[in-house]
Amino acid sequence: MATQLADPEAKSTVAPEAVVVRFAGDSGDGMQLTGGQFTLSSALAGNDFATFPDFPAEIRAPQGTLFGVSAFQINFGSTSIDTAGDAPDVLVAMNPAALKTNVGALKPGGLIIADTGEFTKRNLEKAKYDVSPLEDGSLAKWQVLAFDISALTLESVKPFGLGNKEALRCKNMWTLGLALWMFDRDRAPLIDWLNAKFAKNKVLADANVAALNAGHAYGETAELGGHVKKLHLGPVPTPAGLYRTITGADAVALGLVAGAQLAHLPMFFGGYPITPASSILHALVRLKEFGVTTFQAEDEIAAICAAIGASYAGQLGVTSSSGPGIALKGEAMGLAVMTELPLVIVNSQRGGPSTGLPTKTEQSDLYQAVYGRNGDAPIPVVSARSPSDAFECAIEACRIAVQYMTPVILLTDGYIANAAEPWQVPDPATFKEFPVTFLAEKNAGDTLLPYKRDGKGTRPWIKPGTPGLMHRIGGIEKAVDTGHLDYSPANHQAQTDARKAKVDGIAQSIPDQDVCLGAPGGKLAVVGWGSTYGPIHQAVGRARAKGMDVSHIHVRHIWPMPQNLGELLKGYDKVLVPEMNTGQFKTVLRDQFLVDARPLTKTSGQPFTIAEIEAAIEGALA
Amino acid sequence: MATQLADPEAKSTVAPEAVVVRFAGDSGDGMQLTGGQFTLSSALAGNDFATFPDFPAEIRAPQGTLFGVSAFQINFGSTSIDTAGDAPDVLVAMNPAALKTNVGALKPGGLIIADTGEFTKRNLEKAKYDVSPLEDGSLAKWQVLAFDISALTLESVKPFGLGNKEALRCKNMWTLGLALWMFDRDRAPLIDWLNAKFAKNKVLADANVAALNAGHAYGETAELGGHVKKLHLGPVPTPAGLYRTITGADAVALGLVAGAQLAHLPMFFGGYPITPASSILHALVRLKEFGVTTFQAEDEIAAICAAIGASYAGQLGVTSSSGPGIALKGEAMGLAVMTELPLVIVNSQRGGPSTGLPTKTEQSDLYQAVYGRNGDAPIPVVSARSPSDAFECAIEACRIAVQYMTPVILLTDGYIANAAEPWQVPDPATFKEFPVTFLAEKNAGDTLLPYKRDGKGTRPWIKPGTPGLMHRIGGIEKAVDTGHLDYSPANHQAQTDARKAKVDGIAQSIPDQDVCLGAPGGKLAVVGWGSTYGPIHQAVGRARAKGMDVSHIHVRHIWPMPQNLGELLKGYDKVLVPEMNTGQFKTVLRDQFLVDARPLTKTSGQPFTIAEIEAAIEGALA
Amino acid sequence: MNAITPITTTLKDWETDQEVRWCPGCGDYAILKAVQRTLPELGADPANTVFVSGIGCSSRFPYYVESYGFHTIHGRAPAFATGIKLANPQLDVWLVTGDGDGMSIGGNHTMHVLRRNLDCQILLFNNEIYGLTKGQYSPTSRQGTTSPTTPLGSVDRPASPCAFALGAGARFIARGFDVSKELPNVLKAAYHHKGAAFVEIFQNCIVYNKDVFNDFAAPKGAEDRQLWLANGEPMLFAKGTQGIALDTEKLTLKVVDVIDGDWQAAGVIVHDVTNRSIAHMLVEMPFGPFPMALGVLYDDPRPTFEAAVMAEREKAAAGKEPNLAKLLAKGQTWTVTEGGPEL
Amino acid sequence: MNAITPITTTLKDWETDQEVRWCPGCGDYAILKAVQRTLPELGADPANTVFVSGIGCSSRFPYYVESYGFHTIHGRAPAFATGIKLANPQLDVWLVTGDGDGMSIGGNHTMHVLRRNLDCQILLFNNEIYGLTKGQYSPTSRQGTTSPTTPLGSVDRPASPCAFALGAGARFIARGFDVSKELPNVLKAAYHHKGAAFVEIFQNCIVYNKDVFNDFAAPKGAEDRQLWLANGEPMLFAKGTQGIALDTEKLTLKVVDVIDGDWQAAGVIVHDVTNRSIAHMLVEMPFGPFPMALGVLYDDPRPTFEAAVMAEREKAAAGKEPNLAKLLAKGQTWTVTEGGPEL
Ligand SMILES: Cc1ncc(C[n+]2csc(CCOP(=O)(O)OP(=O)(O)O)c2C)c(N)n1
Ligand SMILES: Cc1ncc(C[n+]2csc(CCOP(=O)(O)OP(=O)(O)O)c2C)c(N)n1
Ligand code: SF4
Ligand code: SF4
Ligand SMILES: [Mg+2]
Ligand SMILES: [Mg+2]
Repeated sequence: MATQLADPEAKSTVAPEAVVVRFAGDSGDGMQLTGGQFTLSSALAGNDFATFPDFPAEIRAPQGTLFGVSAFQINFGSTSIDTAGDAPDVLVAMNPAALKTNVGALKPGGLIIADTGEFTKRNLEKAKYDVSPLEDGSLAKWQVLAFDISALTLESVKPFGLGNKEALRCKNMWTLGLALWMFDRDRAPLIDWLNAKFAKNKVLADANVAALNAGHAYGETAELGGHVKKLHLGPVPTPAGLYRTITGADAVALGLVAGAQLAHLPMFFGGYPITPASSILHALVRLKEFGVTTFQAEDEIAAICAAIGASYAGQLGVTSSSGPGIALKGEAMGLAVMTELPLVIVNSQRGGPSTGLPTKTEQSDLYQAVYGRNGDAPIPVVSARSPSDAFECAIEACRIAVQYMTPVILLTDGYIANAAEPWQVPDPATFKEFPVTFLAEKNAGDTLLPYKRDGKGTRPWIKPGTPGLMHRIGGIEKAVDTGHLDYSPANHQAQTDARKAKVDGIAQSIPDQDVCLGAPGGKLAVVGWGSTYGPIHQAVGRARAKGMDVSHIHVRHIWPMPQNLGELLKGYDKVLVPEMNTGQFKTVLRDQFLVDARPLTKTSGQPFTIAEIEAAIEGALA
Repeated sequence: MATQLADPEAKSTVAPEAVVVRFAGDSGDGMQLTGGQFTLSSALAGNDFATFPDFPAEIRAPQGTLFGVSAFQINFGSTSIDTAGDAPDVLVAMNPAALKTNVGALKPGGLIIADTGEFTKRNLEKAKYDVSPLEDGSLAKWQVLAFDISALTLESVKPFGLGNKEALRCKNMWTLGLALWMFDRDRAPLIDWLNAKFAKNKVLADANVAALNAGHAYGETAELGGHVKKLHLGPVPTPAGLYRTITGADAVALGLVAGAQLAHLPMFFGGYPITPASSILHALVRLKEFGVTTFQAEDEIAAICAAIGASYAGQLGVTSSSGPGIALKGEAMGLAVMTELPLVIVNSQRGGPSTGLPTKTEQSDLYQAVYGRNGDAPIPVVSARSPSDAFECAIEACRIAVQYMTPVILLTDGYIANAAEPWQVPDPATFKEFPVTFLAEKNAGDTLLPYKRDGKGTRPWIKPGTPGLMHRIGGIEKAVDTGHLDYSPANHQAQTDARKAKVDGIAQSIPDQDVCLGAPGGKLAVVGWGSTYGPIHQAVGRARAKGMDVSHIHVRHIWPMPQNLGELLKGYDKVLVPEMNTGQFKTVLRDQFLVDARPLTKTSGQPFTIAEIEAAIEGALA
Repeated sequence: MNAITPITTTLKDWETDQEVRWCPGCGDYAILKAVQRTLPELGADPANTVFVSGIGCSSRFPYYVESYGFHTIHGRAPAFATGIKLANPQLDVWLVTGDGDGMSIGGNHTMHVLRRNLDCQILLFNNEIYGLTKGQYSPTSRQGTTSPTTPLGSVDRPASPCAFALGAGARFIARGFDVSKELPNVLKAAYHHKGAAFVEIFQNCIVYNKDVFNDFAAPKGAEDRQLWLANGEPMLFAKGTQGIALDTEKLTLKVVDVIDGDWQAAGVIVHDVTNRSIAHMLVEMPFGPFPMALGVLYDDPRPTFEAAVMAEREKAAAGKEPNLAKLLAKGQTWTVTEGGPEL
Repeated sequence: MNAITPITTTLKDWETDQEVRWCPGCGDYAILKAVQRTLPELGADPANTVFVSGIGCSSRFPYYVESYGFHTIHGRAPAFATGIKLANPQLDVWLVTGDGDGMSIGGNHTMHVLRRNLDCQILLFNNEIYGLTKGQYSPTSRQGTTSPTTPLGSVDRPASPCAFALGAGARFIARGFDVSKELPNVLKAAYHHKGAAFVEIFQNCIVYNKDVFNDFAAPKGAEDRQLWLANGEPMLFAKGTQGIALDTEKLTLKVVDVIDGDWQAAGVIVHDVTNRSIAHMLVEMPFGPFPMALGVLYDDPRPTFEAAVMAEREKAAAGKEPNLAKLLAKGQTWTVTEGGPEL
């Protein structure tokens, strides 16, 4: 739970268990790096945390402009953290544009730290300020700590003889130093990191370390407006073990690698760059030693087709994209359905429709995932709730794909892809293997039946190159057992039924739906999927703390759904489904279970805040 | 209502109000032509009718093979006809393969007319018969009229000195002659037609006429097994007026032309060949004088993009395809949603998934139409129930597209595209115009606001070439009013809401849902959409005749749905939704109205029979 | 709709009120300025001009030109342009695309718009990289290009946009680069070519592929590394001291020294923009051993697609009256009267 | 997996039990037979051979060859082939496509598989029509082709598959036709070329585009209208009485008479399959004034894509141990113990 920091008027009686800090500056100011290092420092302090980087859409927007602002928010604390926090307690604004675009989100009474050195006439103009907000009283409802960080940084790195531009680049380390002081953090790991990072340029290393120390010292010695004080957030009780930070994109990449290994298969990854899906490809190109072949195709269609080709040839085919690219893959997904080949399709959802908002997050591709193909073409859909959960979901997608010879869609989103959270590094020895067996000889006496189904309705996987098992497959309806072309009515009926039964049957291999907070029945269930996990969980927690009868159910398996889900939902008077779309998952729930699932929608390209969901819970129970 | 013909054991006491005849032969035997002319003759006899052509998937399959059989079924009668009939009363089998593939559908006691001249050893082998079925008693439950049509034809055309091959080509006319005799039809119009068709080749004309006459004479004079008798089905009471036969493909083409004219717009049609959608393109290329530009693009993506380009430039953009091709258009549809340009997308559905069954019919692209895009991208969906209804639906799609500046999907299917039915030619003077106005000057004083919405939520249509209205649009989220790029949260929320509200609001411009048979409330509603109209209507009619409390509701507007539909459905105890898919429309109904709509599914690539639906009705009411 | 008298505009008239959002120093700025400078000289009418683009940094172009603009989807700009031009052939259509947009996902549409010969100008900004998606290698990236998707260097053989365009049947091929003073002239030639005019513009992505074209584009020594082609002029460079001649044995081009300006003696080829064989050699002429061929490499017009479509539409419509009532009543009709149906 | 000793098979071994479903008289039958006859001669192994196709009459091909076969979706066969070959470079991959499949919807993938130079044989059956969808004109249909979508004749300028392939960077270009006796030799050359081998096979669609190739393919007078190219041999035809020479002025090819067999005197070119300039001229050599260029037009191998990808994968993996536990624990880690977290 995030609470207010250093607000003399704060009415909260709770001790600050968590704090939300947002670093905002020009794209060139290194805010993502600052945030990343502050995150590591939080991890080392034993805090739990969640982060939310918010990039500009432009590659490198002109300096000082409003659309060129890059921000990084972290919520950290001595309690369990599920979201990047609703409203920041502290805003670090490196220039007027950063202040303008971010101050609105700051809590009343929150703290603004601003670099006056950047509040020049020209920068104010670029940020469309007539007068400096630091001077016109417009920031009255917040505390303002404005001082010339630029000058202080220049001063601190003077001994190293850097050029003005280079010297100013150390501003972010100065600021980080100050932040470390504020939250009583150890500088040593950061200094080590800087020395490693600039190992080839001692001067730069020293300068950055000097800036860091200077920022820290400034906090230590300066009179920071009187009421800002050093704050120590203790460690959150955490199981012992090895931890790391992980982003959703990395988690998907690692999960896919693990999944392929558990299946005893090499992996083929066909991709085409698109924000925010590219980072999965970027991660996988560096993992070739794990039997990963990556292929940057000419487009999304070629990417999925090559992946299907690789699956046909006996590897685990994977493809990944975001909404518009996934749209292009629809036809080929149908072929994978018809040929019953394993395939994992990852969709890192972004704001839509069309090109939409490439750098913003949304959950609006669920319809596309569940329903978006021609013909009756059922495809299982798995969704990740958080960066670390994405690792498990990727493995699960691989498992379903190879055990059921089917394409599987894995849904993540822009928020999960970029956000980082602490992750207890799992021990692969604890993973359950699902090794694949290829057909080695004819499976019906003298005859090969490529479409003979096993108890689960799955056909055999037959690898070209295997002597004696030559056969032909394709996208035209296949005859039962033989897989020959067959247009006959009875056969099409039988195969349509068989494909549906196979996918429906996957439900038997997935765990029953649990209630992650609350009771299996009651007045209200808040049912979520994907990255809304954090805000829903917090909101339900708060509501329950206030005594409300509300539970949180978070669905990983969007299609097919857990077998008990229908019954479970019928145990509640009301069902509320918060989604970052106009109400897509609620369609699936209403269709499948005929429960009156009510949507709570948000399509602003921003994650839900806890408060928004809390309000909806209160509304539903009012 | 189809009933049994000439069955001595027939228990039916009803007079034969309708008869179902199926002509089946080799692809080269001219069965579609025979069927078409028999259809015309039925029309002239004043019968109502419905037809169902069933082609082989191959272009020109080897002669005599099972997969090379081409069939044409017609249901005609002195009562209202809605389907091509469940089971034929008469099967004309021009060779063993035709017999084999079609006899299963024949009613018990039905009549088989077979050409013994084609029951050669070689042809029997090709049809996988060990012994001739005409001789082994395997056809015992039917009446068989087997005689050497080939020889009789050769004999009849002898005077004209044709080669053997050419002479045998007249077999279909001989057979048609016999059929005309059986149903007491006038030969004159057919003779006129033959003379016109072969105007350039008098000998062929004479030969065909001679064959026709010979077939007729054969019926008149021969002892046809004793119990086959001439049968006269009187005219169905029909409003006076001009009539023609129309297929669904032609109806769509004509409806689009009419729609463009009613909008006062030239039409641009971008297409790429695909079965069964191509025929719409084929029809439109011949209508250039109606201001139609057709463009055969390099693929479906280019086809829709060119159509959007044309809409942008001020024409009515239309594109058409079938499932796999529609899948490829998904990304571009999103752009049309975002840029809010009018566009009509016609999907002639075929059997899926993937390449599936290109020549068979199915309704399995409803999910794709309603939900199949990335992002929240609502698109109105209109569906045609029959060939003649397709005309009106095409006009309706055009109306919605231009009045709401939105892409619209029109769903037809392979059955509607190919089937023919009588159509009373409408008088264009009775059509309601919906002329388009392009923006001529700035719409906000000195400012142009390309995304300023009117009362319906529609933005103005601005044609490039208009002085002073230069502006830029694209697929990135557009700012309210100005249409500039805008990634801000509030704006995305506002525009997502506005797009949704606009499409939802279309419901205000569509008629309330009617009950096409039965009462607005009761025990059971059978709710259909698209080409299931015929069998549902007949089945509900029969069930009601038996005293059951069941009504038929047929929905044209799949999205948004008529405003009263939810209430209407709630007036029934049960809702049954027959669909040629695994239950797609029922998802929409359950989601939107939370009614327990139960699916009756069929995915064999064949239309429902009346009996199947009747059985389901009985089951539901049992 | 087309202005009869040429329109008088200035550079300012072609600037929009939108903030230009490329990286500072990006080559796109220079191309934008070149276009905005050239349009007035062409007498172009903003109201009659449409800029169509796909997706990429380059494809943001339309937002900055005060004309009609359509920023479409990735790779499909040629198809949109085709619809626009067929709907209104009076419009001046400019198509802006990138090496990713036009050669990767959109290669097929690029091919077909060239084959059909739609009258438009196709500006392909080739920075040999995917800029907008943060620097992955593209189909025109040189072998060994390191990028987020090719940390060890790319292995694919790069495509040559001009060779591809020629193979696709293009009738106008030209090359320029972002900061070149000659770019406006190249644009003018493209504009004056009736039909699809394909222009490859090398463009410096300073963030992800900085200065890859410096070899020939850097001002210093440019003379020696740029071969500016002009119809009817000898293929000379290095201040006239070197030229391009034909090795008639190997049937390839070769660089020859020109002594005392006597290029005839050295066998230097006189550029004929209508010679397709020369065009093939020029588009494939490898930079390094040879200078970079720039300017108009090939220009041999053929009838345009939209003209043929219009002509056919007119022919088809000739003498036919668009009477809807008659159309609906076509085919096999019969009349139902009180007495029953008749033909 | 690859057989070390060549496999002995007969034509019969390459026939499947599926009924062949092309129209009687379709040129596809002859091509099928030619392939089935050639495979045994190549020592190919059915178990190690994959036929991949798109959609079209031609793309039904895999069903009739007793090997592994994948009948995919329209236009995308090159992408599937790429995945298959990268997953298992040991496989012999044959790609069968049509003029619609490979040049219309699939043009971009055709381009990229050629550019990347994937080791496979690409057989493009060019019947200048869409057969399967009942006869619409295709991108290779000649101007004026009447079809259901062009009742007054097509207006688009046709694409030339070989010119397109060369522009896309192909390193092997050959031509043949369905009933030609030489077709097996062309197929063999394609098979032996390491890399993407592009073979255009003219194919008679007797239903929708009957005999369009008769001009040169009809047996009568074939000698005069077919130029069969052979590396190192002079470009002679018409029983050696005519040949192809270079017009050095216009830089184009010309037909010359050969007197008494003295082709040198007539300036007839000796075919060099590695000469790209000649290849450009041959692929664009217009039939009519010239004979139809057949056989291997161009053959100049370069390293293959899959080899480069494999090599890079090995380089990247070299010395690295694929330890999943270590991989998961990479990056910025810390340990939480009883005493709290530490680096
Ligand atoms: C369907 C689709 N796929 C992928 C993307 C992501 N994408 C946007 S631009 C681009 C490449 C741009 O490269 P290029 O055309 O060279 O333009 P540049 O940015 O280099 O100017 C890609 C892959 C997209 N927007 N849409
Ligand atoms: C996505 C998609 N679009 C269109 C079609 C319909 N279609 C099937 S084959 C074909 C063209 C075939 O032409 P070609 O490749 O020349 O093959 P041919 O039949 O002439 O051998 C088309 C348009 C399809 N199956 N899938
Ligand atoms: S990324 Fe490259 S191409 Fe894109 S704007 Fe920046 S410099 Fe220009
Ligand atoms: S339609 Fe043409 S290409 Fe297709 S099978 Fe028949 S003859 Fe061959
Ligand atoms: Mg680029
Ligand atoms: Mg073809």
